[in-house]
Amino acid sequence: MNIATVFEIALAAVVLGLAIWTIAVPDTYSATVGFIAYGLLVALIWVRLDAVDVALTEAAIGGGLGGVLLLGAAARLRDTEAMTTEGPSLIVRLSAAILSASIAAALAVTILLLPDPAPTLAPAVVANAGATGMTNPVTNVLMAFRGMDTMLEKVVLLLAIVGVWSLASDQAWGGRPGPRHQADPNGVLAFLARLLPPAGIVVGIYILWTGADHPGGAFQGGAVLASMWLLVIMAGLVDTPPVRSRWLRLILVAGPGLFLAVGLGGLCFGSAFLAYPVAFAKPLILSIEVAMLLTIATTLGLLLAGAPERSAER
Amino acid sequence: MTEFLTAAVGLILAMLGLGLVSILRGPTDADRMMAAQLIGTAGIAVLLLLGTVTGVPAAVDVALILALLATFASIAFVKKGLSRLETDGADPGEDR
Amino acid sequence: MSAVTVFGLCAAAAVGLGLYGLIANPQPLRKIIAFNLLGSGVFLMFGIVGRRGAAAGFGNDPVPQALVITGVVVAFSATALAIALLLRLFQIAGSTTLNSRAAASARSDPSGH
Amino acid sequence: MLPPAPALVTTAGGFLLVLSIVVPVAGVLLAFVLGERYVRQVASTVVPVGLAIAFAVLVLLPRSDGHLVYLLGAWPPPLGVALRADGLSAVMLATTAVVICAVAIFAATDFRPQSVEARAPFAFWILLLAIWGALNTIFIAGDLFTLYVALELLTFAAVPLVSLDGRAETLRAALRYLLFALLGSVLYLMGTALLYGLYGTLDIALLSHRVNADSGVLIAAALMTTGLLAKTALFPLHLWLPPAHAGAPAAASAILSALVVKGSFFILVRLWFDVMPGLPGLAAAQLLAALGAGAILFGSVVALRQERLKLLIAYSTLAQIGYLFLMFPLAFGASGKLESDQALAGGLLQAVSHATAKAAMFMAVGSIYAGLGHDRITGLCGVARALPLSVLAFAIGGIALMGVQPSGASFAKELLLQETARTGQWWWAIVLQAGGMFTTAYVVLVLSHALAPSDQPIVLVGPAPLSRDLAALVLALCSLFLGLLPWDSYLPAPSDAASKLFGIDALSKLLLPVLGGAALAILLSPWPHPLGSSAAWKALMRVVGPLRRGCLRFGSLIERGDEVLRQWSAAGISLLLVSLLLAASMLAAN
Repeated sequence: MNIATVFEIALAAVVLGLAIWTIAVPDTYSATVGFIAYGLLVALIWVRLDAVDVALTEAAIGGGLGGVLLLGAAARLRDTEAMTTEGPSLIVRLSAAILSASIAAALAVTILLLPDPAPTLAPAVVANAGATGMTNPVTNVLMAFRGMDTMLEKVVLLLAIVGVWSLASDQAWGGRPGPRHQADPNGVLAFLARLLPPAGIVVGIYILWTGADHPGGAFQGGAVLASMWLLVIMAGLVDTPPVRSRWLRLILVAGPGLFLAVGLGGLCFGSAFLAYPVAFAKPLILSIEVAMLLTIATTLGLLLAGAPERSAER
Repeated sequence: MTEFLTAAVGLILAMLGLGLVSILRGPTDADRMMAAQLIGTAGIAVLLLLGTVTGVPAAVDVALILALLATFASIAFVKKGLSRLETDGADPGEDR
Repeated sequence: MSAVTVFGLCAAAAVGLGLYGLIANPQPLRKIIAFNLLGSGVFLMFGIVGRRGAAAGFGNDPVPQALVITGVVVAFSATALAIALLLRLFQIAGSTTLNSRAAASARSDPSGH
Repeated sequence: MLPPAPALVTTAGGFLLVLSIVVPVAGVLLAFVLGERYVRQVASTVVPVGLAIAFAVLVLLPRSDGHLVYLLGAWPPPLGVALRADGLSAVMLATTAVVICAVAIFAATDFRPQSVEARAPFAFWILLLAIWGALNTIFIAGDLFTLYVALELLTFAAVPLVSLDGRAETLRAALRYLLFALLGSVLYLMGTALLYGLYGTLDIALLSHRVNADSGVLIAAALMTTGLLAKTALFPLHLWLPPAHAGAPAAASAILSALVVKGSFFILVRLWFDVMPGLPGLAAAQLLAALGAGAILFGSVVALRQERLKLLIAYSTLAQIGYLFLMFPLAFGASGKLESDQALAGGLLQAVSHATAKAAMFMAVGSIYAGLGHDRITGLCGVARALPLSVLAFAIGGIALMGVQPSGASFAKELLLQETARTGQWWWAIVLQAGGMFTTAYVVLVLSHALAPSDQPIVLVGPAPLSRDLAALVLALCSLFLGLLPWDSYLPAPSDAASKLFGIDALSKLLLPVLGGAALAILLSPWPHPLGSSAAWKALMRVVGPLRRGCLRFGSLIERGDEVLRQWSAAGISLLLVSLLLAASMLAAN
């Protein structure tokens, strides 16, 4: 057993310990904190698996923004814990545990018995990389080879926004999402909200830009930008925009809209829907990614902010 | 050199695990939230070492994101905690 | 024991824990957290599959990586929608139980028709 | 219906497949930007275009050898994603387009954009278009992961529809639906990961040529099947369906019940018949059909005990979903190999007729609810005089569903019965007949209340626009005449089967379910009948009284069982049990 394996076992043990803590601890708030820690550490596993693109996504969206979302809900729902009814009976819990364990065991066996040599599409990705002018294979898969999935997934994000907004009361429709945050304008929070975002914005754009050739991309950059935006909102320096705003809606559909338009351009003038002409592939993909960065950052921020609660006038 | 660095990573992880045990048990929420900070700093250290050991320079980018997002999570926690104090006290309208 | 074995077992265990938490925990928020755990276990399975398919100079097959990135974003949107529903339910009904009968008995008037 | 070889080139007319996805999606984006005031105009532009595309596919398909293929971005699988349409896809595309069109007409008055309260129409029209885009993607996507994204798209569009009116009850229903559907899609995704690990592709046509009876494949198949069952709400995984479908606004219920559950069902059909034809084996298929039989029993009996019409229809959807799963064992021969496509044709036809009939029934009930201000079944007396068209649409939809010639349901039942005779699985013939009787029972029950005379004239509380009733009526008539359409160019159904739909023979086949259904309605419904005071009724009761009491006790037992199964933890445990049982039976068969 070499030292790398020891490290891997230690990492897996810490991660699993956190997972067990997250499921088993009685207090919901503690479970949320446990999940944030879990999500951030899973990013290390992804680095270890040599999937840095995913590590960036997992750290930014899985642990970071997702964790903050859960944390906010846990803080709001804290008072309900006392009045919740008692959990399911011991028999139910025991049978659930046994059945879940058998599914996990079946999965473990299947994963360990996967064929060797493993089938892979990596050579095919390399062979076709020239068509887009980008060298980050994951970006190529996301934007070119499986562009349809990426576009539909942007529509999923938009539908999540529609779904969250549709929960507003009729009076608050069109208004600003989430509560109005107030903070001491000279306090430490406002100070941090002025200090951190410039750096964060640079990082976000850097992550997008480097995504053409190295790990990174619109999702990860968008998540960083979203967190900076939310930081400024939480410090009370700016307010969430009213959902009625036409500009806001334009930004929210910019990513999928441009994607769709470029795709249709390929259908009308090029070889196929979502096919990029080789000469313009890189600039086209980059411009779609820039639009997606804006869309993703805004969408993620608004998903965290929640349903419209206050009319826009106030 | 590689072995040494990997051992250092293992040591940090072990310390992290121990730290998590004591922090997550901690009596108040503030203790628990220190976990995110701990993961932030320890995770960055691990990532930087790991990037060197395995020759994955992009691990530095992950460390960068981890730094930003762990800070953000802590701020979100402080904000929620503060607002809870306020709602318990005088101003129930804010940050419900 | 290679990285694939260690993390493969870790992924399977996360799936098992997530399934258990989703079924056995009565609170909706805990179910949502468990769903995220479950999802991360499944994504790790993709990571294992990709790691095994390392070839052509990549340490991980890029196709599963792209699938995971798409999946993470979908899972995040699902979490956001579920939490928005949960918070709205709490705002209106004052409780978050998913059990409609318990909710009906908790309040004196059964709403609706 | 395995294609002879993986077709890896775009066929002429393949661009129609792209358009069938892009047009609704573009509608969603446009409606979102243009906002509350124009959302209905966008929808009313997109709906006819989409309808035209669906019918163009229908026309073009037989001319291009029964297969349309489009390679997205001109990248061939396994690296790229292909869109493929066969006869099944074309039929489902057309059905979806017709139902969406009818629902759009129905909803045009309900969700009219107004200046003050613009939230509901905004969400409704966008979600309607999104459901359409998601379903079209499901019907033509040739890649298992694209199917996953489409499945999630469908869920994300369906869940907010449930809670559109914002009451606590419907929010709770929506949350249950979302969480259970997410559990289902994670299971599906697990199977996808395993399949990629085994074969390095997720393309359906390529997979169908690569799969072999590996234990990993079977575990993946079991997980994916279970996940899809959870999303289809097959008994005992139905906890979310009744409250969600009964709580949504009428137009939304029509879509959810008619179309949304068919999406995951369709993927299941693809998985069993195209990705791994015959691999899951006869034992697993029998298990699916057994769950289907359970759904018919529980759904029908609980439906007959409902007080509210919308809940009755929701439970009837549960029973009809069970009916769809009877085709699985019938498609397998004794050797455990896939032998017949006729059962598949029967099952698909049943799905189509249920889609049209159930949408019509939900819309009719929506009109009745809007007119009366309630939907209590015992308070329906005299409604046939007050809202004749709504009741007529409900009646025709019900008649089509119970399998009266020449409806699609009767044709489907005929096909499936032939298969039971061919494969010697007589027990499923009994279930098929019983299913028809149960369907008749709840239709008869509702109609007997609605047609009964009322002492005092009914006061309508809401407007009853003609367009709403007409939309429901047209859809119901569609379902009634489905059996006359030339199915053989799309589905592997014998073209002469339709001619057997008339004649003395057919009449006798009709009488059995009607009489049986009426008897079941009398025996199992606990509600006092409007004619309960008449002398004939009392005489009848004297004869069947003890039997009826026994049946009612049985009914209440089933209802209590249903309540237990609809507990979250019970449903979750059933989910895991079903997946393990499926895996075990598949492993045993291979």
